[in-house]
Amino acid sequence: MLRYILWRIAAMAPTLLIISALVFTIIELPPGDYFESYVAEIKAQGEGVDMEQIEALRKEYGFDQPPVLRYVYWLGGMLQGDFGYSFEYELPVSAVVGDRLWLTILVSFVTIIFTWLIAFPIGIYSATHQYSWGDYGLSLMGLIGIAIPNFMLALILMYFANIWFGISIGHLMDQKYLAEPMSWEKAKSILEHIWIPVIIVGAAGTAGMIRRLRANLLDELQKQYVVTARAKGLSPMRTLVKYPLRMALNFFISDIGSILPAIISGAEITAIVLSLETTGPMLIKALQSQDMYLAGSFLMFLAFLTVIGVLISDIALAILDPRIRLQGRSTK
Amino acid sequence: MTSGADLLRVEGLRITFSVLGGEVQAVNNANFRILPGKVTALVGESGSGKSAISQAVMGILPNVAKVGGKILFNDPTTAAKPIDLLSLEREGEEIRSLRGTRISKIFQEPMTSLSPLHTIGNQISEVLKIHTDAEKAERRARTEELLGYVGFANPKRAYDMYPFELSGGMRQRAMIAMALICRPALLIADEPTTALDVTVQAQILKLLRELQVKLNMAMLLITHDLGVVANMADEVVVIYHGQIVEAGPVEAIFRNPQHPYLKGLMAAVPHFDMKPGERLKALREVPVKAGTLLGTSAADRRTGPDVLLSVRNVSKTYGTRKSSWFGGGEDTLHRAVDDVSFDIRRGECLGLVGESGCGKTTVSKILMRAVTPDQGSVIFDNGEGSVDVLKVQGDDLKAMRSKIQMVFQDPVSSLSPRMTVKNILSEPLEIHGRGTGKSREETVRSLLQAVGLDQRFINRYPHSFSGGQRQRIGIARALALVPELLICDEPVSALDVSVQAQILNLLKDLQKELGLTCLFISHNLAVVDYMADRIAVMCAGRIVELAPREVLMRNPVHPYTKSLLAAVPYPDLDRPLDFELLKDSEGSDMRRWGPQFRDDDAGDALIPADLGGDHIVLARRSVDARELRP
Amino acid sequence: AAGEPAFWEKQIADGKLPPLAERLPKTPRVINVAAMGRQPGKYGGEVRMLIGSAKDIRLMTIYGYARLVGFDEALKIEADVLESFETVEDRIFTFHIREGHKWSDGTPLTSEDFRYCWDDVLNNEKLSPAGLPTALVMDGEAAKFEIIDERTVRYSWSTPNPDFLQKLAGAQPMVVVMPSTYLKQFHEKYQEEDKLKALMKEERVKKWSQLHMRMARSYRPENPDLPTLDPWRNTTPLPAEQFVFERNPYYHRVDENGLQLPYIDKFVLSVSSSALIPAKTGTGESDLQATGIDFVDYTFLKDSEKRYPAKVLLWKKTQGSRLALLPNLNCSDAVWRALLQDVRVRRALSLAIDRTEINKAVFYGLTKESADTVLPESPLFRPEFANAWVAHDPEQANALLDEAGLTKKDSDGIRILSDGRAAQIVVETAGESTLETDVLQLITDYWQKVGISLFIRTSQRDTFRSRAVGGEIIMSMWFGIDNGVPTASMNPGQLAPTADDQLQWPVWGLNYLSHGEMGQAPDLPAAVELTELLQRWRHSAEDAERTEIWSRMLSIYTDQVFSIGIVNASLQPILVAKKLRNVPDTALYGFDPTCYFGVYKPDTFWIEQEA
Amino acid sequence: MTSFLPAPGEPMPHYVSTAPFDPYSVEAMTDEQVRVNQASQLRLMWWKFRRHKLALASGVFLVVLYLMIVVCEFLAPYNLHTRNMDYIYAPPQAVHLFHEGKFVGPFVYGRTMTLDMDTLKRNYADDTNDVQPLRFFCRGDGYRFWGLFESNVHFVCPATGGEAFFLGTDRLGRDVLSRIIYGARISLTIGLLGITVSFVLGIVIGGLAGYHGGVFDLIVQRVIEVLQSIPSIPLWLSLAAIMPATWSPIFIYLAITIILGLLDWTGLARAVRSKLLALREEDYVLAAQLMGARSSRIIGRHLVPGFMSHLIATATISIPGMILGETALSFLGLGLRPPITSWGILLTEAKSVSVIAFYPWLLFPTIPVILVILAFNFLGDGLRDAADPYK
Ligand SMILES: Nc1ncnc2c1ncn2[C@@H]1O[C@H](COP(=O)(O)OP(=O)(O)OP(=O)(O)O)[C@@H](O)[C@H]1O
Ligand SMILES: Nc1ncnc2c1ncn2[C@@H]1O[C@H](COP(=O)(O)OP(=O)(O)OP(=O)(O)O)[C@@H](O)[C@H]1O
Ligand SMILES: [Mg+2]
Ligand SMILES: [Mg+2]
Repeated sequence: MLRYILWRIAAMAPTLLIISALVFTIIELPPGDYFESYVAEIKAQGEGVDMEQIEALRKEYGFDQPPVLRYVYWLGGMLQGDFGYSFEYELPVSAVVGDRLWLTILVSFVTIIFTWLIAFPIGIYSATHQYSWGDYGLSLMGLIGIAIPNFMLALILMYFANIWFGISIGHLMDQKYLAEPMSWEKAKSILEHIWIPVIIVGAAGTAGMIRRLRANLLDELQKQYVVTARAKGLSPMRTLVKYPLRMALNFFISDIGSILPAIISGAEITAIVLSLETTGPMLIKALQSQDMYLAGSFLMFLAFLTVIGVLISDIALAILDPRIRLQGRSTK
Repeated sequence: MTSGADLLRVEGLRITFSVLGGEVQAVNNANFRILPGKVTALVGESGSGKSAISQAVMGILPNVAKVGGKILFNDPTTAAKPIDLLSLEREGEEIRSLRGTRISKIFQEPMTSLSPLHTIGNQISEVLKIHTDAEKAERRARTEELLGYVGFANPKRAYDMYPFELSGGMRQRAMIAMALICRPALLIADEPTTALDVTVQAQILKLLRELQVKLNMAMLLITHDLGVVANMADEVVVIYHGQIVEAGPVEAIFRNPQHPYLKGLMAAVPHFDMKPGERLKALREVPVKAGTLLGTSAADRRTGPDVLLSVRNVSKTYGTRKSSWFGGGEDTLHRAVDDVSFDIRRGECLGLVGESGCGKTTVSKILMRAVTPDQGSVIFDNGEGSVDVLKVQGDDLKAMRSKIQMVFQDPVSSLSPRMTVKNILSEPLEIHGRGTGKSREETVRSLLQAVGLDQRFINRYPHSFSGGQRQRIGIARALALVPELLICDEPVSALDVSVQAQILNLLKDLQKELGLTCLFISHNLAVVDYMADRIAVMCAGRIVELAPREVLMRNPVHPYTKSLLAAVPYPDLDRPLDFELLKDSEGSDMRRWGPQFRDDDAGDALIPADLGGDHIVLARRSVDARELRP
Repeated sequence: AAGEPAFWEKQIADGKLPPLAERLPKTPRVINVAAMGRQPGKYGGEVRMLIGSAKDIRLMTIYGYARLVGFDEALKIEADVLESFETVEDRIFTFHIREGHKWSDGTPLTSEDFRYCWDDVLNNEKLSPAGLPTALVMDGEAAKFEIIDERTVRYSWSTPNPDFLQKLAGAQPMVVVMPSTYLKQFHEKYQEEDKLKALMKEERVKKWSQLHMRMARSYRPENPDLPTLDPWRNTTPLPAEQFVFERNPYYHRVDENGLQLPYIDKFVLSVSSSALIPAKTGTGESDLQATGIDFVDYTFLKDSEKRYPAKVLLWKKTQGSRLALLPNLNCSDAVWRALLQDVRVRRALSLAIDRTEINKAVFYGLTKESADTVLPESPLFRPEFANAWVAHDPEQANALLDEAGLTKKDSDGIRILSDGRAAQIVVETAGESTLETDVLQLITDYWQKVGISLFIRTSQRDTFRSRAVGGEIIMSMWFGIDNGVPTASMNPGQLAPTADDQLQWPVWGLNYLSHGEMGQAPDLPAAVELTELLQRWRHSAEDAERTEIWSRMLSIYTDQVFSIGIVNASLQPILVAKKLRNVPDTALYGFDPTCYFGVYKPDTFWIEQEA
Repeated sequence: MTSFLPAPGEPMPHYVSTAPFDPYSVEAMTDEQVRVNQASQLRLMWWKFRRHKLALASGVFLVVLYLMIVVCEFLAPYNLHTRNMDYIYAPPQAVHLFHEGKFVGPFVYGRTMTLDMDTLKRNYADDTNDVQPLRFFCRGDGYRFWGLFESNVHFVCPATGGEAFFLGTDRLGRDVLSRIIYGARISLTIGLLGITVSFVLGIVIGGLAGYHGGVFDLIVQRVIEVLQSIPSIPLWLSLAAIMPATWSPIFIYLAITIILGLLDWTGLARAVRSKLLALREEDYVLAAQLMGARSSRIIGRHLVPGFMSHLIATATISIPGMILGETALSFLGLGLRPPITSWGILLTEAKSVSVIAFYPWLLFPTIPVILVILAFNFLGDGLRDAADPYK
């Protein structure tokens, strides 16, 4: 097992390399570059720009060099912990990202926990009480959650949260706390605001999870080993959790790798609508304005999360199911 | 208080299963009782509702079942009135507090009854966790102790093994341990020893006996092995088609069988004194129109070299995990098959018997190329040129697959749970492109008939069959392609003697008419004796003795073979097993074998010694053949 | 002291700040608030505002509108930071600095600051790799810069340079003065190398020029330490989601009562996504909001008046046309190019549009149907410009198209081009709101009736320019001329091909911009004439002549329908908190030339504190 | 029947049943059993499916819906682009049957609009004197049915000269109901294409990787890792940027959906793979192998069915994602554009708070979305049960 884990970690390096090349290509793909979009934006506001100044900047940042070289520089920089430079903010990427990263991770984790806390009990309930009113009702709720597009849910929740509870529109906290250090008040304000994005982002995932958990459990509930467990006198709940649920978790665990990235990128639109201080809006903005190193570093960060997630998922899968762990050794 | 004297009293029990297109009446007005500390045996035809009854007692019938009647349980440890188990809430507190501790069950199919994700130790000790306050360490200790009792050579290692790493018999023993660990007042044993070789079986029976005496444990023993019944039961209930046809004390049943079904059953038992060519008397004889049934003429089968399959020096080692997972590479190795060589001759039936867990299934899987051996060769030659089974690829492999077929030891897990019987049986035909859709359905129906299954079952899924029915589906599937070599791994273990007779006769007929070659693995020595031309005896991964049937039965040389024969239970009240004596016999404990058979570290390797007349026994190189003769 | 803002009380008491009298220039600029028809105010308070991105802090530079010279409300140039200035023939410009005028850090503003900017920044190759700003170069001749004395500087050319003062007064002003005392520490000429290195490291830049550029940027005041002359100065460094601007203690304007402007102590700018700004504005989260909200939000904002103490004003936008279709005369499709260069086609397309319906459906009838030209508020306005080819006359349009040779039609009634294709025009739009696409859908129907089919394509704004230059765009929807209220002394460049972002003639514009190095010179007579008129304007020093040139150009531009204007004088909602005083009820709203609020002097806005 | 059992604790008598015994006897089959006996597996599943009423209803609903999108020109009272400048942002109109207590058949009241110049709000009031009976199978807006032949017959039209907007109108005075009906065309078709692509890929690739394991699995796993690492939004942005400008919006959308489908299989593939990694150790797989079955058969017939519930659940749950996928695209300015419409587009048009506050009827398109999603899910439930041998 240890050897397997070490081996898997080693295998991450080439994967990340390939990903970095892909990411770079994706960012390079759209025609034009940051300066082009910068000029466009400035001009859209009716202001003038000095094209020669822009040309000079372009040289400054090596945009006259072939992409391959820039890729190598970027990669080399990243290996040394230098994530490049944001043109838009004229700051190193690491300085730009700042707090946003932590807020993103906060929102994501709260969302994941929310999803699980809701989805697991409901999924289990739905499977064990198939076709009961509870099953229908909860499924209905979840499905409605995914049938309404995120941005609309965001608008609706935001609007009514404002009208009914007087919560300020959008953002992760009242804006007066933005620059302040963490305090009780600030935490309260975050708590007041965070539920909206969490519900919105979590809604789709929760419903999906409920339905899939239910389906997988329904398959397992009939198996003979469940009968054996019942015959031991195990209570229905404990039986369920120890045996069929563990079996049914297979799908869930195999997907762990993409949960965090999925939540982070699924939250992008919501984050834009709600104007959250997370990385989502910044990423989209960077992509749109082709602030490439900023976008690139974000994407690499997401990729890194994914790769780690897949690793965790593979290891967890092996822990979960001995048949997978001992594959190739036991039978063949 | 009179009623206090029955531990379990079943009155007017009715069980119906609703299936698509109607209902199946599995049990119809069954009445019987079990006295405390006594054994009631439930015997009957396969599919007659025995397992259903036991499930009803435990309250674990599937949702599609409807139950009627009364099951009164009178727990001797509590002074309360008898409880009607059927009136209890399905998953309620009350019934749960009985399950596992007061009433426990050994399931018929040990493989599927165990969760593949948990070690057997975990699953067994869980019972203790639910019902006792024992600490973790204590639970482990008690579990290991019991694993030792049920015949695990290395209980510590076994504790951490997963079910799929165990042989069929070992799983069954794990199942037994699970049922016994809380010392129940009533043990329901559904075919508890079918996967065990006779020595281990004897050991288990002895253990059950002891517990019965020591703890006043009563037992509902469901079995097809009338030998076991004769040795264990106090009262016998005979069930046929869901109806009890005869019941009474064991004496009465064995000495004075009355009902035609019971008489037929008694008659169908294979015994060692059968004359060559004598047929078993099945309750229902299904005439086999082999040629037409299976679509191939037997004539062209008879040609070709004498040896159909030749196995040379195959070995297979399994690495066993250390209990910690970060243990890296230093696994301990376990030799499941150790330098095994033998030939299977064209048209013969080679019997393979041996201790549970000695590697029989592994050998058979190697022949099928389901398991790759570490070394050795397997050559298959049916006259169309010899093929190396372990190397063949592509179309040749596919062609070979159609010629060698296998009946799996565990019938449940070898049937796709989401395919109907029709699909399962027609699948091999589809794969090899035999026939049209219509003709395939025809074949399926005749196969069903041949193995004695009702046509009505054609659209049912495997889980809705009884153990024996499933086993027959497996047999039918293996026969569908009319293979040249059929490997049967315990093909009849779950069948009552009458159906068993029917199946054995079928195989015999096929053998005769089609020249079917057979490798027949079984623990039931009488059955092997009836079927086999030659018999190989395996112990601890090696073939210790191989000889023609009569020779082996009359003149066994190897101590292990001898102890096997000594442990056979006879369906005869006058020939009870002598448990005391058995304890003293050598069995599979090599240390107690004579020095000529022992593989000491002396560097004096064991080799197969030819005693002449096809009789081979594994002995030391230095030992003279004559010394081996008794 | 009397007239001292409470905001500074503590600092003054601590001795960190000198008293008001010492902070003000000897002759502060006195704004007579009452004379403007407003109410002189009181100190204090904070105004919250929402911005769409951190870059929008530049709005404060525009709103603050402290320039060397600036426009008054009538768009006449007057001295502001400067005490006074003199011009000779629009060639020689002499600037007088106020005595005792100080930067926001208390260092004095002197001619050294002009010199530093001229010698060490504008003429430094590393800091200005692109050379001098165009407004400082006239026909290839750079300005002559002289220091007359400590408080007087002079810029001069041999020919008139009418752009010079305009540029200094612009919303995004040309920079000719910089806080030299502060900036010298970032200049290689004045700073020791290792200290410079240390500073570069601290700011994480690789070159000192980058360091200087970053620290000296005044238009987008990202550097809180940079001394400024504006009424408010930024106190929040990047990156941030909220920026606090506080009053400049050394600001040079006072009201008639001797109170130092600005009245308002603080501006708090919060960054929000642009989509949220209307919603947040409507829920009382902004005290003064113009950016990020549009006409379509009016109903919602108006509704919020019921709940929040705010009122919504409607100002008139200065654009020549709220929406205009720009036929790309340089598109690479030869057939379309020929057609679009044919004035009859452009006129026909314009005539086919039912502007009344658009006005009614989309703008509640509140805009004016007009060609893309100046607004009545401009002295250059003439009704015939506005009415050129705007009547809804499909018949004439059909006739014109027939005349242009598009006589054949296919079964759907769409005209057939000379090469056999159907006459389909793909109109591209940046489509940030549905307004563009809605109007385009209406136009689709109108054009259908004259046998032209229209397809809408929305694309990213940033690729527009390059694709237009590349000729890929046949027609686009954008807004009309930027400055709809020009005076004759403002550059009429927007009417002639002068820039590559003029989507009706990007290639010709590029040619002008690159001094003939790239693109192509216009060959269409009308466009050529516009270019020549522009040249004449640049060399004229006479107002009368300039007015005449403007008229001529406007006449050509509208008659030739170089851009198909739809409606103009559209309205911009402005949300103002009830407590905020002195915000004019009606006004012109635009970047150029009114600098949004700028010319209305937000430093005179004040907050009525409740008792 | 009486019990032969002795009283508790008493010795057991020897009981022998006297019922007649014939080992060959079989119970006669009921007609039902005969039918079941002869049916094919598909038919059996259909019988089981039929028992699930809600699933059946959902199935019927979906079939009707898909039939409807064929004839939406006929069903919609107006054309997709018909505008009425006098009825901008008109709220839904109620259909009445009785006028002043008299039955007049379905009709709507005429309406008058007043524009409040202060708030710039349009206020509509029913004019109860103006009864406008609805017409059925009537002539209205002309259209070209499937681009083939001209027609102007509609199922329902407003009274001649009148208007009837059952679900209100949008900012250009277009009938929301008609747009919803037209929108179904795109929403119910293109998105499903993406699902199909990703499902086929996911099952095939995941199946092969899980079943074969080894090097193939290793490579597939790395590819999945790479693909999963690229979030969809940047991809959309890049793809949209490089799609040729001359492609029509619907084609671009189709292309993007398919490309997304081509990239979206990873999650499913991983789930399939890990499940198969476990399932392939089952004996029945071995049995099939020993019969000589090819991998495709083993995966398709033995392994995937064991995983059907998960697949069905995943499919039904990804349908909303596909129907609404375009909303995210449109949000970034990349989605479908007029003149085409879909439910997603209709919804994105309601992307400001003022819509929720003033024109909530523009949110109506969520209702068909919800219904379709529910229907697909219940249908999925029914299919699952039909395929479940234990039911
Ligand atoms: N879930 C089910 N659905 C439908 N029929 C069932 C189901 N379970 C069992 N049956 C039927 O009920 C009958 C009795 O089955 P049961 O398992 O009790 O037999 P058994 O006596 O234990 O046989 P065996 O000795 O072969 O195990 C059989 O005909 C079987 O086909
Ligand atoms: N997958 C596996 N991993 C580790 N050990 C295994 C595995 N499969 C079998 N073994 C071991 O190999 C030995 C032989 O097993 P096999 O199944 O061949 O026994 P068997 O002779 O068929 O016994 P039985 O009669 O009980 O079925 C056993 O000790 C078993 O524990
Ligand atoms: Mg059974
Ligand atoms: Mg075995």
